[in-house]
Formats: sequence, C-alpha cells, structure tokens
Amino acid sequence: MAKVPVQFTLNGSEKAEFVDSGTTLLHALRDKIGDTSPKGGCHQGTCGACSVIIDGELRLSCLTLAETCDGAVISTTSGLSDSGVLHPLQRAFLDTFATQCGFCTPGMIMAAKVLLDHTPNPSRDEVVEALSGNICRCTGYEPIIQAVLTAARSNSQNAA
Amino acid sequence: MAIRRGRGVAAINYPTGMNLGGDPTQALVHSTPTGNFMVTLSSVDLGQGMKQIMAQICAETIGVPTDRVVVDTADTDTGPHCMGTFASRGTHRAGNAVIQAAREARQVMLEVAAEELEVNASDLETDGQGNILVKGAPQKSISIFDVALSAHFKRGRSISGRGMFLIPRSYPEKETGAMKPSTCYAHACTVAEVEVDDETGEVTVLTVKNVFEIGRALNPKMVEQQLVGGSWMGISHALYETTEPYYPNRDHGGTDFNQYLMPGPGDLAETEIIVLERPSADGPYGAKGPGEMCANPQIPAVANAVFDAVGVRIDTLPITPERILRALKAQAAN
Amino acid sequence: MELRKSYFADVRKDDLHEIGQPRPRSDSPGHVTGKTAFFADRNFPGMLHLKMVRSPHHHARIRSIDTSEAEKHPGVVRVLTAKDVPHNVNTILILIQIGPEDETVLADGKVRWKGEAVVAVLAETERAAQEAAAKVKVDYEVLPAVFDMEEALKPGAPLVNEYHGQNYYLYDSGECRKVRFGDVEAGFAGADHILEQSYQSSPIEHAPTETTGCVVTPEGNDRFTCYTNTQAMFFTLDNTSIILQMPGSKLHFVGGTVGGGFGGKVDVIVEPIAILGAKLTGRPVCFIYSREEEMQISSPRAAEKVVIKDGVMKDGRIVARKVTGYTDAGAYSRHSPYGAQKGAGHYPGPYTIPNVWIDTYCVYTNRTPSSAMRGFGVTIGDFALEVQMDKLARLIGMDPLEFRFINAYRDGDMKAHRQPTEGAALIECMQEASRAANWPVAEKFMAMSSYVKGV
Amino acid sequence: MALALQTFATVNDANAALKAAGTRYLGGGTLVVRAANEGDVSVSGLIRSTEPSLSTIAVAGGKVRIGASVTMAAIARHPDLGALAKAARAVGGPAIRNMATVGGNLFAPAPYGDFAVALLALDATVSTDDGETPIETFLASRDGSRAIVTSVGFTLPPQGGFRFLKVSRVKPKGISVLSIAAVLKQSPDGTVASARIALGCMADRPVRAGAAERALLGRTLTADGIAPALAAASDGTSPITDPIASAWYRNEVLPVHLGRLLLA
Repeated sequence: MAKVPVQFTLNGSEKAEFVDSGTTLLHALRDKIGDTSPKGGCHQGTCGACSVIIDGELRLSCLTLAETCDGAVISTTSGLSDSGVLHPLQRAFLDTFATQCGFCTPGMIMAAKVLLDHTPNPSRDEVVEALSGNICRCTGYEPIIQAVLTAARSNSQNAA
Repeated sequence: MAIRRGRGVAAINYPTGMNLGGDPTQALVHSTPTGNFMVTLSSVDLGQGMKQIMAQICAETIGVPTDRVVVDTADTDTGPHCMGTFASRGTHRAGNAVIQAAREARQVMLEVAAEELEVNASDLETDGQGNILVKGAPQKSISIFDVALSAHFKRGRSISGRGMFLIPRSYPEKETGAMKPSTCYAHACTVAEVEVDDETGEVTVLTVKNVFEIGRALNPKMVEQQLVGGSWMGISHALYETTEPYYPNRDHGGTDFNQYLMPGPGDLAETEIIVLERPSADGPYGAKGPGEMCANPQIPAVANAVFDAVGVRIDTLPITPERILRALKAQAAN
Repeated sequence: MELRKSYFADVRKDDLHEIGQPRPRSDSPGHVTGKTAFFADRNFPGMLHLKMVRSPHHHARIRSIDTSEAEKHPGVVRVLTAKDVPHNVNTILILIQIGPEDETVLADGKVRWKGEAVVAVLAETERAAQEAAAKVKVDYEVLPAVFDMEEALKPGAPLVNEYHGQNYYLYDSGECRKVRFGDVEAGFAGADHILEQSYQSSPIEHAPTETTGCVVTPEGNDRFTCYTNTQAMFFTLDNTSIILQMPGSKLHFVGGTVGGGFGGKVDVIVEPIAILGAKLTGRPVCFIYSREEEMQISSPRAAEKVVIKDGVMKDGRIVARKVTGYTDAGAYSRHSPYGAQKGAGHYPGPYTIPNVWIDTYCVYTNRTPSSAMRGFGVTIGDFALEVQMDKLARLIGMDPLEFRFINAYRDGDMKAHRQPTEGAALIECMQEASRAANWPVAEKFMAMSSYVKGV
Repeated sequence: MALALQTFATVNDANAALKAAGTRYLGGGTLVVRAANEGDVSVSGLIRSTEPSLSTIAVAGGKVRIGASVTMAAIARHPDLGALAKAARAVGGPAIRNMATVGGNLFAPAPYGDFAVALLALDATVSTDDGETPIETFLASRDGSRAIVTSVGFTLPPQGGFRFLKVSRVKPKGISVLSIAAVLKQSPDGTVASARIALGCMADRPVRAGAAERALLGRTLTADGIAPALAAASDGTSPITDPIASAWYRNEVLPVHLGRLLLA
C-alpha cells in the first residue's frame, strides 16, 4: 500500500509520519500519533466529536485526509492545557458540570475555542451557533452553553 | 398564520432497579496503608457519575473526605459482580453494596483505633475530616492515617469490608399478576408550555417546569445534570425521535445525526428543575434512581400542551409537524 | 435546580458530610483534557478490523454462502460463519432463566430482519474488511415478512421466529403477562363515562455519541482481555462464555467508561464474535459499530401500542381501568419479554384504581430486535396513561391537575399488582408543580399529603 | 483496492486522472470521504487539484465568480457577498462550512445542497474546462458529469433582491425540510417585474418553481397579490420523502413558507 509522508505541527510539536494514502486525519492522530482526544463518533461529519482546529479553523478530522494537512498547524484538546494548568474553557466545563459521559467534550471544547479565539465576548446565540455541529446526548446542551459563556467571562476578566 | 400557545401537565412514578428484583451488586472496600480507601466494583459509569457517587457514599460511611476514596470499577479481574448499569439501579444497588462494605471496613478501623486509644470501639466516632475521636472527649483522637499504618504494620489487621445488595426476585402470580416489581419509586410532575404554528404544525417548547422526587440528592450538581439532560431527552422523544419515521413501514430509517432528529442547542426549552427528597427506606442514604424517570413526564406534558394549543390529539409518537398538520386539516374538514 | 427541603423534612436528617454535597466529578478532568480512555482509545499492534456482512432482506432463507472470494482478498485474515460459533443460538436473559434461546450470533439458514449479521470478515484494515465483505456471496430465498404487530398476531401471519413457534412470547401466564385486580367489568358498568383510546409509538435510538464496540487482545496465556463499552460487565462476560463455550476464567473484561449508554449497550452482540475472532486468529480484534449500524442495527427502544379503557365518575374518580400493551420485539427477544412484563407491573400508573385488568404482549415482527432503553417498559406507557388522564379530565370537565390529585396514590393504597404503596410523593410533586407553574388548584388539594389516606 | 489520493497542480491534469475507473473528485470531503468511511468500496481513487483559481472569489462590476473549492465559510464572511451569507450559513455547522465547497454543493443530493438552491435562483453559470453551462442544465445532467467544476458565476442581485429561507426541524443546524431562494425585481409601482424562485427538497435536486414565478409577474407582494403564486408553488415538483418529512408534508407547507418569504 502506498505510504505518504505527512508533516504538520500538532499542539506546538512537529510531527512527521508515513500514512496510507487516503487515511483520515482522525485515524492518523489517534492510531499513528497517539493523540486520542479527537473521538470517532460517526465518521460521517454529523457529530463533531472529532473536531480539531486546522490553521485556525474548526474542521472535522474524520472527513479530512491526513495528506491534505501537510504543513498545517493543528490543535486538539489534548494540547490545550499549558503545563498542567487548565485552559479557561476546560476550567469552565469542570465548574459548570458540563461533562457527563465526556465523549463529546473534546470536540465541544475545540468548537468553543475557535469561537472565543475570534469572538472573545460571544452572545448566547453565537455560542449556540458555534456548538451547533457538535452532538451531545447527555447534557441537553444548556450546561455546555453556560460553560462557554463562563469561560468567555473569565477570559475578559483576566484581560481587564 | 397563527402561533397558538398551550400548556399541559403530566405526573408519573418510576420503579428503581431491575423489575421484580433478583439483580445483585457486590462491592469491596479496603484501606491502603496510609488510610485511603479503595472501592472495588464491576459497575459501569455511563456518564451519570457512578464513580463519583460511589466515592461520596463510601466517604460518608467510613467518615473521611471524598478525596480520600478511589473507585476501581468495571474490571472483571478485580471487581465483584454487578448486574449492570441500567433500570435506574446503579446508585441504588451499588450504593447499598458500598455502604455495607464500608461499614464493615469502618468497624475494623474503629477496632484498631480503639486498641490504639485504649477505649471501646463503640465509644468512637469519626469527624468526617479524617480523624477518629472519643465521643464526648474529642481531644482524645487519632488520625485515620495513623490507624491505617497501625493496622497494616503493627496489628496485622485488614481494614476492609464486603458488601452485597440483592432484592430477592419476585415471580408474578400467573392468574392475578400479584408481584413486587420494585421496592422504591421516584416521582415527577412536569408542566410544559408550547407554541404551535397552525399552518405548519411546528411546535416550540417554551418552558418545562419539572418537579422530581428522587429520595435523596446524593450530589445535587450531578443530580441536576441528569435531570436537565433527561428533560431534554423527554422533549426530544415527544417531538423528534424515531428510527422508523413511517412505522410500521420500514423505509426511510435515519442513519446519521442529521436524519435522526433531536433538538439542537437552538431548540432548548427554558427548563426549571425542582427536587424533593422523600428518602426511600432501602435506598443508599435514601436515594432512589432518577436516571430514567426524569425523561418521561415531558412526553405526555408536551402532548397535552399541543392539544391545549390547537385542539388536536396526537396519540402517536413522535408528535411531528406532519402529524399535527394532518390532524388540523382533518379537524378543519369536519 | 432548586432543592425544596421543606417537603418531607420530618422523615429526613440532613446531617451528612459528603452526601448532599456538590463535589466536583472525579472523571471530568480526564474528559476536558481528552485523557479519559474510552475502549476505542486502546490500539494494539497487529489489530484486525471486523466488519459484518448483513442481510439485505427482512426475511429470507439462506440457500448458500460463498466466502471464497472474500477469503482470497488481500488483507483478509479470517472469515467467520455460523459454523464457527460454538454455541450459535443464544438469548441474553438465559442467565436469569428467561428463554428460549432464539437468536443466532451469525445467521444459520435464515435471516429474520434486514441488517442481521450473516458473515464476519477480519482483515488488516477497515478498508480491506469492507472490500472483502462486498465479495461475500449469499444466495437468499426471500420470504414474506410482517412488520405490523396486529398483522403478526393474526392466524396465518408469516412466522418470524421458529424458536418461539408463534409471533408472541409465551409467558407462564400464557400469551401475555396479566394483572387482575377487583372486577373491571363491574367497574365499567358502574361508571358515569367510559373512554377507550389507543396510543402508538415508533422505535427510538439511544444515539450515544460513542457507538457500541469492543477491542479484544489475546494475552498469550489463553486468556482474552476485552475492552468494551458494555453497560453490564459480567452479564456480557457470562453470555460470551456460553456462546463461545469458553470458561469465564479465560475472559477478562475491562470497561466502565462509556460514551453514553441509555440502555443500548446492555445487549451482548459485539463482544462474543470479536473474542472468537481473536481466538481463531491469535490477533487483537476491534469491532466497532459504524454510526449507520448504531442507528439501524443496534437495538432501538421498542415500538409500543397501548390501548386504555377507563371508567370514570363525574366526581373524578377512576373506577376501572383496562390496559392492553403490545411491545414490538422485532425478530428476537433480547430484553423485550422482560420489558413487556415490566409494563404490566407499572400500569395503571401512580393512581389508586379499584378495578384493574392488564394484559401485556411481547410481539415478534421482521424488524431490528428492540431492547432496553432509558425508561424501558414505562416511558411509552406513561405517555399513553398521562394523555389519557388529560382526556378523562376534559371529558368530565375537570382541571387536569386536580383530576390527578383525586386519583393519586398515597401510602397504604393497594396497587393493582397487590403491593401496598410505600414512600409515595406524587401529591407533593404536583403541589410543587402547581406553585412553580402558577397553575392553581383548590386548597383541599394543596392540603393533601402522601402520608395518610384521606384529605 | 485501497483508497488513494492524487493531487494535481492543474485542473487539466486532474481531469485527465479522473478518466480512470473508480475515481472521484475530492472537494471538501463532506460527501466523498464520508462515503469511503461508510464502506463505499466503489471509490478507490480520489483526485484533487490545488490550482489557485479554484479557491478565489472575484467580484467586479456586479459580476461574481466563485471558485469551486471556495468554502461556505469563505462566502459567508466575504464583504461583497453579504446577500448570500444566509444561504451559505444554511449549510451544516461551523466545521462543515469550513470544508464544504461550492462545487460540492452542486452535487449534494436533497435534502442537502441548500447553496445550490440559491445559485439556481441567481441563474448562475457553472464552469468547467469545457466551458460554461447554465445551472439548470448542469443540475439536470449532474449525475453523469465527469469534468471538474472550476467555478460558478452570476450577477449580484440589487440590494434586497435576493431572499432565502431554509426550513429545518433542528436549530440551528438541521438539514432541510425545504429551502427556498428567490430573486425578485419589482417595478417602481411595486409590482413584480421578474421572478426566479428555486426550491430545495421539492425534487432530488434543486428545481425552479416556474408556475409560481409566472403567477407573480405583475402582482404586488401582498397576501392577495401572491395568492395565485402560492397556489401554483408546487406545480411540477416531486418532493422527496426522507426521515425529515414526507413528500405530502413538504407539498403542504411549501406555499406557507413561500408566502412568508415573499411577504417578509
């Protein structure tokens, strides 16, 4: 089987791997690199559990072929906490009890991070829109919406 | 076009645990040499928070802070038998098993402390902070840390306990159906308020006010998680979900999260949750199982609210815009 | 959320240290950092991927299966059919003596629902397994199928499952589970109004974000470790032991961190065949449902039909209630006979009614086998009961909430299944709902209590 | 055959590669990679082109040209395409919009393809290396189309001249019960001078509401004025039945939603 070299930056570290052509980024991250924070919930693009940030944009790693990410800068939830200090979003998810089974959580946090990167003080509607591609079956969404709003508030307080 | 508003109520009860009993769960508890406690189970955490709740139950029973307890669960090489996490049984069955195991471990712990303090074990109590005190003379105390060290290295004792909880199986009487389906029941009452678009049949759930009686809220924030999520699922069942939209016709079953409908984050009803506690006689610290019942009363409450709004009864789930529109057209034709 | 401590304060001590405290969840830090290990986060070198060849027909006889092309496909390591499964016909509740065994792990001679597992392909990659699965040739003779419960119960309907011999589950009480309390016909005869209504639901999917699956690795000492998201560890281990005719001591199940269950992961479907694959190849095996399989292959909540006939007095008392419940099990039992029976124990709801008649049926049709789901045996019944309550209240011109107070059960009331009510709290829930929703009811109802009979 | 991706610098070379059996063009991946993930083994070769023109948006003199690889997100945030932002945002959630392309949307079967509905109302042309095709013709023959779509072009409607509505069960991201796009020109007296109305989910691909368009001519946008158009809204359509809604339902509510869009 044809192996293709892929190089990208993952959570600040250079990664270089040979993957089978046609391998999705989700498989490359989980099975080759060992970053299992993106989850495979549907492999259809309908659940958002595999969400990662590629070059500043939210993307679905299950529908992205690894070899199209050559040279890209990729962020996942596993790279979010800095030296063991939780990111404000992670902190807020804990404080607002926004996780239950936890399977959707990494994807939710990625979707929320992209939002806050571009819109530090989002409205509730903007949060709803930002999370709309991510399925949660446990929480009924409200605690997650509250977590993102809480993180935004704590960010703006820290900035002030 | 008219948006019409209505409200409906429903009240329900729900049995805790496997119907007719016969569903055992076992637990083991032991202390480490420095007085931390390990709970060993084979129960499964589905996201409802089994591990955290069992830690709190063990901590309460032993008399230590929750962060001194570690739960090792769902490994069949180490954990004793649990029937499984379903039927609202996890907290109730496993919680009782953990209490029994923790009580036995606590007794050993108090006996070792009694030897160290040279008093009777029955004269000792815990302060919940990790210390064992002589009742009425709290200045005479020993830390659980020291008791565990003594048990392990000096006195050759195992601070441990075994727990087992089993509701005996009930067999229904053939002719009358006399049986004991459950030993405790949770309760709920929901009032739902909806808007119905009478030209399209679309329903918006504006508010749901849910009152749940769950025996005891062992961890109120985690109870809230289950109840809020369950309330959402109830609304979802009422209005959206099915794998066979044209049942009993088998065609057009959804195969993804786009086709299988559930309310999105833009469809949320304003949700109010009120919890009452009537402790159950056989529940762990009175707790009943709230996990399933919390998703039930919204379904009929929404159905009744739809009727209140537009005067048509949809007796088939889910209550889709199509079913409402067909009923409205039939109503107009009559 | 608000805790209303004023209710039942006299029967509850609030003197606990850890219980009742909103302690943070110990598992959340793992979730928010992506460190929590779900079963599929385990990856073993040389792991094979299992894909299932499934029936395209609702009901068919299998004339022949030809796996020769699939076996030759590059990357394929092993192809499994019914003859490879040591004890191929099983039912999960056999552990608690609820039989008969009625479901094949891999189809043997017949398929009874569209999507039924026929052949398992084990290959080096998912793609190779998919390609090989497409090369398995199954020759089917399509048979008439039945999808409607009423049709299935009629004489002459296609027989769905030969292990039962008829299209309903045979209880020791006969074709249905029965509850008989008082004299329901006398109750109807004395009622001011009678209302008979029929309610229906269609199947519902649990839709956990993590699909059903497992990863199995042979440990080299004749034991197999199975990382699984089952909701019931020993239930799965013990059934696997039966299906594979393998001592339970050879099996090690690790799980307990599950990406949502809701009842959908109580069936024992993926583990036995994956462990068999690992045993026969000596390689790690993963078998994870695709989302499409989770949606249409994994058991849904059963469709139900509930017919309720009530006799009610002008003053609001329900004097007789007859309920006939039908649970659509699909092609196999799984947990449905139990669910239908649970319904019998739940009716007539949280109300005290002197004359009750209940029949609940578990019916077989040629659809995806249904099984447990959150609220199993009760959820659809509650929908039917509580819509019926609304209709009854309006029929006699009474406020729907007040109507429920009149009939609500209280401590000591005898239930239809002949257990006295204990620990009732329906009245208090309704009182609080009345306040919270600003839905006033008469003062006499606000003064009621679940504790003792009588206002 | 394992799945393999080939990348070409030019559309020309990619077109040549697409002549091989078992190949599909890879746009945003939301259709093709999904099919591969779900076990569609008929596709073994994925072809893509990185030609820069595929990813550019050009707006000049009221004329718009959008490269086929341009994503829904890029359209939604483009300062000159504000009128179309609603239609672009109708596609998927945020991650899907960062991936789904204009070219791909032309091939998306109902209930997908909301942006193609907008393009149909805009009377767009679809470009390949072989030339330009009116979108209506293109959609009708898309199943047999092999040439890579390079861009779509259309004239920007005047301010307020473009209307778009998507009806979905789930908010904000659900797939369509139906979608409606309309380009209306009104005379100084307020009567409709021209109308192009396109519908999604009223067939397996976007279709025109020809009878409704004709019935609107010379009429005012009032309840009475549009009544004949609403009565004719579903003429010639064959709505899909899917898990979201039946053909019956789509047929019933099309006039309701079209009316709301026209009176908005």
